[in-house]
Amino acid sequence: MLTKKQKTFNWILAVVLLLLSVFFLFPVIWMLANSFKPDAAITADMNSIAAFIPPALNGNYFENYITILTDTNFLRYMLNTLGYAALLIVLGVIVNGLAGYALAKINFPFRDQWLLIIMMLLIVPTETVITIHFLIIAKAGLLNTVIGYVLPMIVNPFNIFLFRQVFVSLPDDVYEAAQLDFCSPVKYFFTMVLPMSKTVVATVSVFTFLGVWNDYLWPSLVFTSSDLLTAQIGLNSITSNDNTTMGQTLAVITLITIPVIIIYALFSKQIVEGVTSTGSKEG
Amino acid sequence: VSLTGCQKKEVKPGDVAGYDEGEQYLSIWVHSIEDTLEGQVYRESVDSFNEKYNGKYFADIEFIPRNDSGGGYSDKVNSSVLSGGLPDVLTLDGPNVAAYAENGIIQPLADLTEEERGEYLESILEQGTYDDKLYALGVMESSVGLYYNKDILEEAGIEVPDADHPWTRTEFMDILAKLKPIMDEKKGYPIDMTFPVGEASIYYYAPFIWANGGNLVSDDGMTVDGYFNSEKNVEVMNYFHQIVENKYMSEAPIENLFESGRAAFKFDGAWEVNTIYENYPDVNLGVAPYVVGDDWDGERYTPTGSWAFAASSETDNIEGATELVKWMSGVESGVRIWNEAKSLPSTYKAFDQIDIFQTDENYKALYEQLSKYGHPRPKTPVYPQVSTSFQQALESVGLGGKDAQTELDKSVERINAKLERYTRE
Amino acid sequence: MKKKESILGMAFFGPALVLLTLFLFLPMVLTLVFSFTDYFALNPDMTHFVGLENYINIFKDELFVKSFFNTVKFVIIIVPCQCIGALVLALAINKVTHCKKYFKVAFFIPVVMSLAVVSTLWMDIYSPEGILNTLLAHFGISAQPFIHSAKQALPSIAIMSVWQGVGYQMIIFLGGLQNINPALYEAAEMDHASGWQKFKDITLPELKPLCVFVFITVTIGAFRMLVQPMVMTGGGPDHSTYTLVYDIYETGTMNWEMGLASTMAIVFTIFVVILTIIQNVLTKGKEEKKHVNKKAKNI
Amino acid sequence: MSFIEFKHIGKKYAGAEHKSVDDFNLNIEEKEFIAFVGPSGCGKSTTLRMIAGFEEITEGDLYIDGKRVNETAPRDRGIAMVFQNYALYPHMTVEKNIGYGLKNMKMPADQIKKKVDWAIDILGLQEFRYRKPKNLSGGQRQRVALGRAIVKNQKVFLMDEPLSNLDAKLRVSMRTEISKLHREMGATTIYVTHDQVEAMTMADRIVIMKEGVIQQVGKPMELYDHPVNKFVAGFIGSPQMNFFDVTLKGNEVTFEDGNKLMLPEAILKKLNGKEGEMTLGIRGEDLKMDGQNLELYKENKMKAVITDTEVMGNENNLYFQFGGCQAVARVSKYEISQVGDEIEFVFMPSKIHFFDKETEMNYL
Amino acid sequence: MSFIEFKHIGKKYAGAEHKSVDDFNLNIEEKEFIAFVGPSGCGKSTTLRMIAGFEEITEGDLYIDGKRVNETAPRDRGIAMVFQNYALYPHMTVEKNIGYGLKNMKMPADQIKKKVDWAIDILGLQEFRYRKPKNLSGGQRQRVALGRAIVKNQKVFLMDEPLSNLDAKLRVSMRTEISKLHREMGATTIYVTHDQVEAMTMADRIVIMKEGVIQQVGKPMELYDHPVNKFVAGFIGSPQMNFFDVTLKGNEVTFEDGNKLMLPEAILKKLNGKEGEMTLGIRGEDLKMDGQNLELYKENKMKAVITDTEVMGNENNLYFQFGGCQAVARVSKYEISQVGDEIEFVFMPSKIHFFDKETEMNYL
Ligand SMILES: Nc1ncnc2c1ncn2[C@@H]1O[C@H](COP(=O)(O)OP(=O)(O)OP(=O)(O)O)[C@@H](O)[C@H]1O
Ligand SMILES: Nc1ncnc2c1ncn2[C@@H]1O[C@H](COP(=O)(O)OP(=O)(O)OP(=O)(O)O)[C@@H](O)[C@H]1O
Ligand SMILES: [Mg+2]
Ligand SMILES: [Mg+2]
Repeated sequence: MLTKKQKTFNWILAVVLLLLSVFFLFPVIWMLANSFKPDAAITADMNSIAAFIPPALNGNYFENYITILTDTNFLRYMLNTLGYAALLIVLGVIVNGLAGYALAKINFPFRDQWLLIIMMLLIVPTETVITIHFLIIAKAGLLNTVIGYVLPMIVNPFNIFLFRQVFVSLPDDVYEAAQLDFCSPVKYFFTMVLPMSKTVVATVSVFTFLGVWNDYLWPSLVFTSSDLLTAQIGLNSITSNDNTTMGQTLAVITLITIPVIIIYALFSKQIVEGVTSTGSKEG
Repeated sequence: VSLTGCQKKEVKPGDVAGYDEGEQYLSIWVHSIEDTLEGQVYRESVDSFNEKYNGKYFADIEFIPRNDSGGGYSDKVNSSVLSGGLPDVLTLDGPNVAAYAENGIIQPLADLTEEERGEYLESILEQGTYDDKLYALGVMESSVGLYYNKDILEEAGIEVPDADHPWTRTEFMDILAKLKPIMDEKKGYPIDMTFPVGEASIYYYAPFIWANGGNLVSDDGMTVDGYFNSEKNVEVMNYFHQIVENKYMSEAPIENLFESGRAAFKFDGAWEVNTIYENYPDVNLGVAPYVVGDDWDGERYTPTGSWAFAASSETDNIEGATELVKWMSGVESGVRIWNEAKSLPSTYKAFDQIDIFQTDENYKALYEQLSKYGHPRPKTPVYPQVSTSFQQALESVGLGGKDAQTELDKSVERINAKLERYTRE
Repeated sequence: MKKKESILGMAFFGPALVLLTLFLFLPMVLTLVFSFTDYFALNPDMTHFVGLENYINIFKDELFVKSFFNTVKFVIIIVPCQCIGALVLALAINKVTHCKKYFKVAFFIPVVMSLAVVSTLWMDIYSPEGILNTLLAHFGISAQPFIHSAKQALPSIAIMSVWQGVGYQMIIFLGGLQNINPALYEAAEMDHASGWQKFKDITLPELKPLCVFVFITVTIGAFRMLVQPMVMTGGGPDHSTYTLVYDIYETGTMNWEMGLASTMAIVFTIFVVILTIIQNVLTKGKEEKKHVNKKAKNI
Repeated sequence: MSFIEFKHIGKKYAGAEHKSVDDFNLNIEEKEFIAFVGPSGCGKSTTLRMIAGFEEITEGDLYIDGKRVNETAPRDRGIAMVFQNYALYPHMTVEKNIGYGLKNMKMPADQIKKKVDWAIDILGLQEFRYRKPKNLSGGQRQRVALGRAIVKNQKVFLMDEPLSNLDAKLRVSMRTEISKLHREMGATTIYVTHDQVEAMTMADRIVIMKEGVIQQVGKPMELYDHPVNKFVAGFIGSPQMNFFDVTLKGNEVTFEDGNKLMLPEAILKKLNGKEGEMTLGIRGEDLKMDGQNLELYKENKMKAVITDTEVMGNENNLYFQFGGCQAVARVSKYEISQVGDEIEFVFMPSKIHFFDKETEMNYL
Repeated sequence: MSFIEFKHIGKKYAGAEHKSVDDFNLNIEEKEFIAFVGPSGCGKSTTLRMIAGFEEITEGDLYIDGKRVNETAPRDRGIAMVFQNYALYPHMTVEKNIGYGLKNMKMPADQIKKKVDWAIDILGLQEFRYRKPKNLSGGQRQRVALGRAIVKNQKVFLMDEPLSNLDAKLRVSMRTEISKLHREMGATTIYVTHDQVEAMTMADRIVIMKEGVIQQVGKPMELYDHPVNKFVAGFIGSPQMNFFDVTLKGNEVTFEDGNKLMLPEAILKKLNGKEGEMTLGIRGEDLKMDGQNLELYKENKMKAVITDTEVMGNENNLYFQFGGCQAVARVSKYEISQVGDEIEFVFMPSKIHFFDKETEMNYL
């Protein structure tokens, strides 16, 4: 029940948050607004409020975007990246999910020790091991292949840990019931465990997507064929090109950011829930 | 620890479109993706090479992306050194020639005829030579101009000298002093300059060292003590600090200071000319000769250097590789790189074939400065350390106002630690 | 029956284990091995075993020590700001009755943007004539150099980093808050608890396990700081924003000193592991102590 | 004026189609023990939470001790509440849980201790004093929740299904405990339950609700013996009251299967000439088959064959087909019958109810 | 040979101090309906889970249909089980939940449909067919769990407290439903419950356990009327049997408060000369206060004052002090008494039990 005092408080809170959210949003707004402008206009607007306002609708409103999408292979790169993300999400959910499930529910030798090790592995910075990843992939003759790109990224201690935390709380009796319903363990994992843990699957998927989408270093090492490149590489080569205008740069960045925001907005509820089930069971 | 072992890709005729029976296969890596203008130039050059040498050679190009902070391409080269699998020809940044050569990643090119050598700008040959052997040839050259705003200098009544009679440091400091009040009025600074992190600092400002009769490393690249921290270098460092102290430049970088008419001078790469022409037509641009030391006697000193092609030590076809390097860096490729990517070419003929270097005074000035006074960056296997040390010293002395001698001595210590590897035996 | 279960467990864990071995254990072991050598990327054949020399050298290396302390500084600024900031945001969003969904997305947006992009945008914000200084000028504050001064660069980057990451932890806390049984607040209301007491006696204890989780992830994140200084300041000015991971990266990739870089990586990892363990022991220890007290009282 | 007064209280949840509580009128006297019963979703909890102040009252006025409290904050209403799921503070010990409210009321520490000791003593929680809720069994938690409420000496005591999670045995003992506490403390108590046995045994008056509307308010036996409508009759009592579709003509009741029953004058009088189709209701224990009653009402003797029995130990339920439906009789363990036995039984005439077919109201 | 045979079955959990189930011997015939009852933690679920194969049997042998199954996987034991908490598949509709086992048995789709339709029909789940478990009420979920078990036509049917989460009303109706299903399907059924009413009304035989050990096995009324020890006597029946500490000398029983009771020959004979201190037990409904019985046993008439009453509708419980303890009598609603009334009552001599003070065994 809300008393009057609480209602006023709520309004004040909303206003404060609104102001604060502007502070979190303004780079995006700035980016979005300016991505529709020619460079001269960007420079002109630079230090005024106009920097956050898109130009009036006119004929060359989308010129930056058109240039990017027609003059470069950026669209192709985005599609590539989406494809890799999809592949990695599927493989990652299966591999990390299975491992997380084993760590949560199946009694096998040294299970608890493995869990501890996985937690320790969270600390290892990718930057320090990436050279060796490259060596392995090169040795295996998998450079410039999708498999070579995907292979080292599949397993992820953080995701294993996340999965475990959620699976631990799955009721055992459902597994028992399924056994009496003649369900094999593998089948149980795919038809029961994953569907029952949709939220964490969504969480892991979005994090995987973010990782793939924003990764630069690894794809730049593995891929040489432009058919296979990713969006971040495209972004980088477009922006580092001296002939690229500021507006075009912003257009690319916008293109690269929007899908992520959309995906997050769609799954934010699941992520909230997925993340919760993880942390809260930790203690 | 031996993870090494030859993993060189076996490619058979027919595997790649265009590679026919009887041709010699040559792989080549470039540091740019195909999508960029630069990448397209390389693609075209390789295609024309394959056409020209059809039946003899087949060059297969791979594009390896590189990001701003240097990751990507260099990681890949480093890892390939370990895993094997370097191509026959690869690109490398000019200052790295020494390190790559010293460590046996690249091998000397097959001998070039005098005529062939003569085509290249001296700075290019100089850059590609280590230990008296020619390792690398670039298709691009670069230069830094001391740009000025004609309108402002006119207003201040300052005359700009010609390339053979540049301002000395003292003269230049006086000019800056003279400009100071004028620029204050415009809410600007006499000069638009920074000491940026990364390669740019040594690239832009080492010429002050050379033009002062100083040096950063010994000729063989193996000694820094007495060079890097010489008294002459201390002078230069202090000079920069004075500029900062007198507020002739902004301590923190301001975007587009020069472009918006709020600075009389600016140091920037050759591409700046094009940028100003295209985007800031209001700026009345001129190129002044680089500033020299007070005792300068005409030696080479201006910034040069860019990415170049070299034959990897893993190639067993040095003849073919040399052919490819020559082609990739040749006149035709040079013209193309200018036309497409607006990078300066590396051969005299190429410059001759491009009108603008004859007709436009600014481009002409840059070309003249390059061909007459171009000086490559230090040739030493520990170049990266030298470069960062220089930048750091410049930053802490110039901006931080620390004691120049101490800072340079510290740098020497740090560089020596790296040199140890080469001087050990 | 037991044996069957073991086999099943290994079958499930197997794929991950293979990949872990290949892409995490092997690299770690190699890193450890490299750390005792003078392995040079451009010339792997010339590698020598050098014993502890690298370990001694890096601790003599002023830059390494500096980067170490810079990293610690980052951690000290970022961890409390980000944890508390996230908690405050989550509390506010949980409470607010209007536009909840919008807020959830708005504060998370910096998280989804790539670090490189965000860093570039913030360079403009921090630039001498950028938005921030323009804003300060309105309040009569003179222009600040921010990332261009050795004093301000580190805090500036830390703040940007908090700004970028706080949304992630906020989401975690938000989930935790929504998990708290609302009846507890009603019970507390019956028990005449004030707003602050409710927060102290219900919200905080209920969120405690989450706080630990958040604390660890933020700490590890802060320790791994690399891209922000790399893009924004290149570690400068005067190395004031040069971090451990940055040093590792430069030493290994730019200077080709893989042996040294490996040593740094090992030292770094050990340091973080020790910190994590200490932190775990501290929180666990407290609980155990309580346990003992309780038992004592029972007797 | 009564202690708690509901005046046309109504509640409609935002977004809900129907009112969850509708035109609720009730006066509760000081120190009364009132039970709210009704099927799941009938609005019991909602009403309770409106009293406590956790739900906004969307219609009508609520008075406690003469003051209108619609807008009063929960803490200022002078209420103690036992929550359905305990809502114990998970990180506080039993002792702290119980004393928390007192501490917040700024009571001096030594007084708090006295109070808490008293509650812990009454509830037999001595050995759990320093445990946290998660280390307690359901029954113990329940007692802590009670303890938290009783120490505060409030004038109104609300309990929302406080025994629903206990097993039968514990439930019985807690029932006695709560009754005793109520007698000792004398707080006005409102007790929500779906278990009619609890309501019957503990409450001074019972409020039966259905779909947000009060059906009947009265003393337990009043509801049992004189339900105002078929819903109340069916809801109270286990096994359920037997209902038969019958036709009444004169003093003759005809069942669907043709059996006939003659009504005595007393009932006919109460029926006041009503005739035609109606529903006859009678409880299982009012179908008598002992010799004494068979003799007494022999003109109305009925016959049936037992189809099922439920042996409960102390009593048995006998199921049989009669009057077109399944009927159940409840007999003492001394009257033993088997499936297949033919039995004779009579209707205790004074215990027969007649309900209108449409309105389901009790005619009597 | 019986259908299910337990031979010295024992279970000790890893790390536990005591055995949770100890030397468990029992033969269950085909189609029997057996109930396991006992207080919380006595090992009921553990036993059931050993039958299903979810817990390892640490001692002894278990035979189902003549085959030793100690090492057989759960799925191969021919068992259907209703789990205490339903264990429904949360992401599947009711229909899918019920049909899942059949699908895994590779039954053709049309046959599955038929089976599922049949179960849904029986259980009255038609309108919930396409709902997911979280949108069902407790009772509906319960029925789905049942449905999942019955479609599979297994020979053994295990149920672990399947009604514990339902309200009283639903519980009664589900009881009947399960009994009916058992009769129709004829599967051997083992039913775990802590609710003795369920056990009494549904089971052919009841197994009473305490701390992992079987106390008594027998027909419901056998247990009720002839409990082998004080534990069984006290556990079965509600309210609990009255226990009095008495001294027996000759045919004279002396209560602690000096009241005396004369025993008839029949009982003395059974007591076989035992004398001295012992515990006398008698159920509430065997304390009679109706005229007939008072007349019959008038030489043993006792007096007491009612201290408390519980009105249950159909019956009343009267509490009073007698023989040094609180005693309860259970009387029909036709015998009305108030707190403070003095009552006279008699012990039904044939219903008196005597227990050894030490071993707690029933002497009779
Ligand atoms: N927050 C809500 N929003 C909308 N409708 C609600 C809400 N809470 C309860 N209801 C509805 O109000 C009605 C009464 O709910 P209430 O919780 O008072 O039932 P109840 O009598 O306590 O039932 P139970 O015995 O199951 O606890 C129900 O139909 C329920 O669906
Ligand atoms: N996994 C386990 N490890 C150790 N001891 C256990 C385990 N599961 C049960 N026990 C113990 O075994 C005993 C029997 O437990 P069980 O679950 O069979 O009881 P129950 O009769 O089903 O009780 P309830 O009526 O409470 O369900 C209990 O004392 C319990 O504490
Ligand atoms: Mg309720
Ligand atoms: Mg159990």
